[in-house]
Amino acid sequence: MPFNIYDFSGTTKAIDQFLYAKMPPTWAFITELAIVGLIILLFYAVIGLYLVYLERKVCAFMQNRVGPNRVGKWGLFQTIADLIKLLMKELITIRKADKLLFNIAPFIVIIASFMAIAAIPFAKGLHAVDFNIGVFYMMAVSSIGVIGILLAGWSSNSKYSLIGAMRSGAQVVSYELSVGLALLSVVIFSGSMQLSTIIESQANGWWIFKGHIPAIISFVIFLIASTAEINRGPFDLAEAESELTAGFHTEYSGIRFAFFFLGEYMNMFIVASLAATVFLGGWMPLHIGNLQGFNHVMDFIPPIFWYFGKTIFIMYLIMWFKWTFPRLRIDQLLTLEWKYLLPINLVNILIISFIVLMGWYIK
Amino acid sequence: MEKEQLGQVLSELFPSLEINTSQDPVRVKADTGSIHSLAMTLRDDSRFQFDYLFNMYGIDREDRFTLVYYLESTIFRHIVAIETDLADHDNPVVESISDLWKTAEFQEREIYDLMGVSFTNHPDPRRLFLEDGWAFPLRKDYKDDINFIER
Amino acid sequence: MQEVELQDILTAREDGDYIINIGPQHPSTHGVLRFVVSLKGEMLEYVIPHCGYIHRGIEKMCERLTYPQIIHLTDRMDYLSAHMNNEAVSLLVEKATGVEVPERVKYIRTILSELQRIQSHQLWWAAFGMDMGGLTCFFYGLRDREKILDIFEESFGSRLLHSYICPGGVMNDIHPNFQKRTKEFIKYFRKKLPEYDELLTGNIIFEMRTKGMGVLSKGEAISYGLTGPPGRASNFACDIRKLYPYSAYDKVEFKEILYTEGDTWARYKVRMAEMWESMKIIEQLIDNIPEGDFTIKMKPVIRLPEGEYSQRVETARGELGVYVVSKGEKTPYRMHFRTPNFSNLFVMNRLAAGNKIADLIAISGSLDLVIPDIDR
Amino acid sequence: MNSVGKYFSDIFYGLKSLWKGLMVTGYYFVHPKQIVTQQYPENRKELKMFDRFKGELILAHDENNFHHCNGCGICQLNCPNGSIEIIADSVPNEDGKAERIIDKHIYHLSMCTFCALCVKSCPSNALAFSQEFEHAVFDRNKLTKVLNQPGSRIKKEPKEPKAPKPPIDTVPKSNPAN
Repeated sequence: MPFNIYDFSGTTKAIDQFLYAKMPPTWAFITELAIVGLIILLFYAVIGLYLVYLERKVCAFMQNRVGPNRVGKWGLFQTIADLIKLLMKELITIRKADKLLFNIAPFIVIIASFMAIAAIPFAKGLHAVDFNIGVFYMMAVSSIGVIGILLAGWSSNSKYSLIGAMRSGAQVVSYELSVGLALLSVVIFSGSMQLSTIIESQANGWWIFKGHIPAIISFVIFLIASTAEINRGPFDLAEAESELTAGFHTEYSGIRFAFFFLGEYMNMFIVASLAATVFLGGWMPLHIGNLQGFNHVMDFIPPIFWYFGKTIFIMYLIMWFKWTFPRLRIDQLLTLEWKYLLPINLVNILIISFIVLMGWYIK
Repeated sequence: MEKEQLGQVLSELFPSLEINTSQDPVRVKADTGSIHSLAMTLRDDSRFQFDYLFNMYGIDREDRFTLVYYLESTIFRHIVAIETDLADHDNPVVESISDLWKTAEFQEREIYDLMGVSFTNHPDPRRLFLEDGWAFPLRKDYKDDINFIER
Repeated sequence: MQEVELQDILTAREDGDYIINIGPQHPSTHGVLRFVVSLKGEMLEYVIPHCGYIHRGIEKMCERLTYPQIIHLTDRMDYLSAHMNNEAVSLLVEKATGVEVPERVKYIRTILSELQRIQSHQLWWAAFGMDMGGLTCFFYGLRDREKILDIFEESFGSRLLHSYICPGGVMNDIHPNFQKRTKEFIKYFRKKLPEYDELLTGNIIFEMRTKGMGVLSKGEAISYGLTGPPGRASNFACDIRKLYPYSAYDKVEFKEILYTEGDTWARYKVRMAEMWESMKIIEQLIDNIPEGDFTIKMKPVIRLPEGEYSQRVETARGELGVYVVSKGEKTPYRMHFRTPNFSNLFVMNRLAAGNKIADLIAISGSLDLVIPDIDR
Repeated sequence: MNSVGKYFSDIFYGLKSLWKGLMVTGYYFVHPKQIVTQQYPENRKELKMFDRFKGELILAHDENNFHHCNGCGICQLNCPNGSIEIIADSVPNEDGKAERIIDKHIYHLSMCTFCALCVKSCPSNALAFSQEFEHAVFDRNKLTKVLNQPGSRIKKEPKEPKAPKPPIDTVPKSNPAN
């Protein structure tokens, strides 16, 4: 079996051929689905847990603390211990709650983020599916999550939860627009919605550098809007622990709460990896035009490290925002979207279209 | 205004009042029925302008209740303490001054809650801290066999 | 006066009100306080504060305790202004018995009060930042507060409830390190306080959320008896330190911070400026503490002559009044505390009604309520 | 045009103010030396409370198991919460006179508010505060302590003029044996 850290397509192809040679095509397909599903599930759990750990460490260092340091070396197993605790906790059933929706809601949230992970290219040839409408798919799938939040808030039979859910609804509906438009700017640049094509188009430089100022504006807007879309501080109005105690998941406990919690962190990971893929070249190493020597040096670092490096950098930015800024109020949140982000975004897209039409960007 | 001057003006205006200027602040002893009109005059008269009610409390003197109002003028910075005796110890009632000072509304609720002095014309005559049906703890004859430890 | 149930009042209002309880267990009421709020969407229609969850009957307990014993109860009213509360009772007893305390005591008391004020405002800043959603503020505020608490602990052996100022002086002399450490702290905090401004004050989100929220005019502030920083934010000059100086406040120069806006932002700015002023006061006094006794000999059993006495001091939250009716016994016949938070709480409905639910949190944070002080 | 200018200056001013805040948290993120956390159970050895720290009340015993308490009960009178109870006995001394000695000095730690009135009022400087701060127990009854050690006796001072009372922190300390 060929294995190459720089290009996984050989490996995946070899596995594919091996399975199809041994089994009838239907069974081979099902086996492939099972393998991919299992890998994503494992990946999901590990990444989710260690994102929580990362966040706790980052915020601790920003706040002059050391963070978790009791379970394992540097507290590395703290979140695993937390998970075990959450698994063993009682699932409290709420009186007069809508039982079916109450139980389904956490799964909707987690499935939405699960589906989005499928389309992320981690390295060359390392992705589950490569849609030709990848960007659109990601947008569509990640907005399913809000249905889970709305259901959770509505079915809990709690007033705090309901307010949180309604806030979340208003917020996501508005900010989807900005996220979509910001992504559209790169789609215009690269002329494709397929994530692999977008990455390939950045072989001679990332879009954030090639696209002049409009691309940087798009990137900033994407960061702000996606932070709002995943309900993270300073836009965490749906949870707003100082106002609504815990917002839409006030009444959840045990593993159901853990699903919401995990879903939130995985959404952050997805948003960060989307930003990394679209604006910072995904797994594509840092290349500058035709500087062969420099590009070769950069190529020595395997793409998977490039990918995770960029994703962690963007996640760090999102965490940095959360632990610095006070929370916005709901009307200010909507003002920010409709008065600032959306008009700027529209003008920005107009400029980008013009630039692309005239061919003024670095090809 | 200085204390003596304040006392003089007050006694000219209300000859029936018992005014004691030897203490700090000036103490005025008023009739229970006239407390609202006296307070209104003190607040609105341009010579006094007592616009700041900074304290009021009640005293259970076993045979009667005494209410004390402390007024200050934020313009002239003079202070007056108005005392009034509620002779009926079983059913003390006095007119509320919460329409003159907003803070009186809650001070009076506290006095009602802990002292059992009722205020007429009060906009929200509920107890403040304790449950309904609880005895009035700041009265001298208050007994609580469970929580009260005599030493 | 008939007893009216809360339920009657609520049902008497328009049907279909969306009532929610903020508290008694809620992250941003900072204690067991309950607001019953009625919502229309995000907008508040009215706010009814409910207190009494930690009513301990301190006024009744005082009727059974001697004056030195009362001191330790006053700590437990406004636990963030423990020194000022102790000082109020001590000053009253000294005034009533006609005792003049040594200059050294006056200086120590003033320095302690100002240190306590800084400490209280630091905790307020920390909690206010947290209420607004900026959790990092909480840790920075507490980190710097720890330095003051260490100074307290070294000198008086306790961090929060000191019972240190007593009738006739202070319990024991200040620690030899006290002056050095206090000066070190001021040097340190002069560097850290601008950081507070960078993190929160200048922040555009914070400005948007506080400016123009919960405006109270001067007349209303006086009518509601709003004192302390909230009162001064409405341009109501109510600083007892300036109006009726006690201890060593007549020997120091400081500004009474007054703002005219009367909104949440002004209440915030008043406290930030007061921290600077408090540091100035301490710097004027810390090197000039005169030598002498830390206490004078009081009689073993202190009896106040018959009469009524009052004493007002400025705590970190406003005007604290202590009122004693004495019958010449060793215990007061009636003791009343006019506490600043009691008056400051009930302005909530006036300030918050008509604003959004997030503003309720910001406004109650800017009033800086300490619940045991309301309930006593 | 003015409003357009204001629109963009608002954005610029807002971003600048946000950047300022980010710099503060960013500074601490890259300066882990400024961390103030204390690792509590690990630093038990180095953790020393201040001399005046009011941990719990003790009756100072010297190395020969002598204390200064004569059971006068002034601390009990002065305690605002009733956390001190004194059980005293009357025992004839060498001269045949009845003398009051202490049988049990009972201290309810759970009721104590550390106001230090007992230490201040003690006429024979027998009481002091120890620096012990780990009071947690599983049984509430364990918080009721007998301060005089078994077999301890009052120290007889030779008759001399009464020395001035030293401040609290210089009162001799002994290890609380219980």
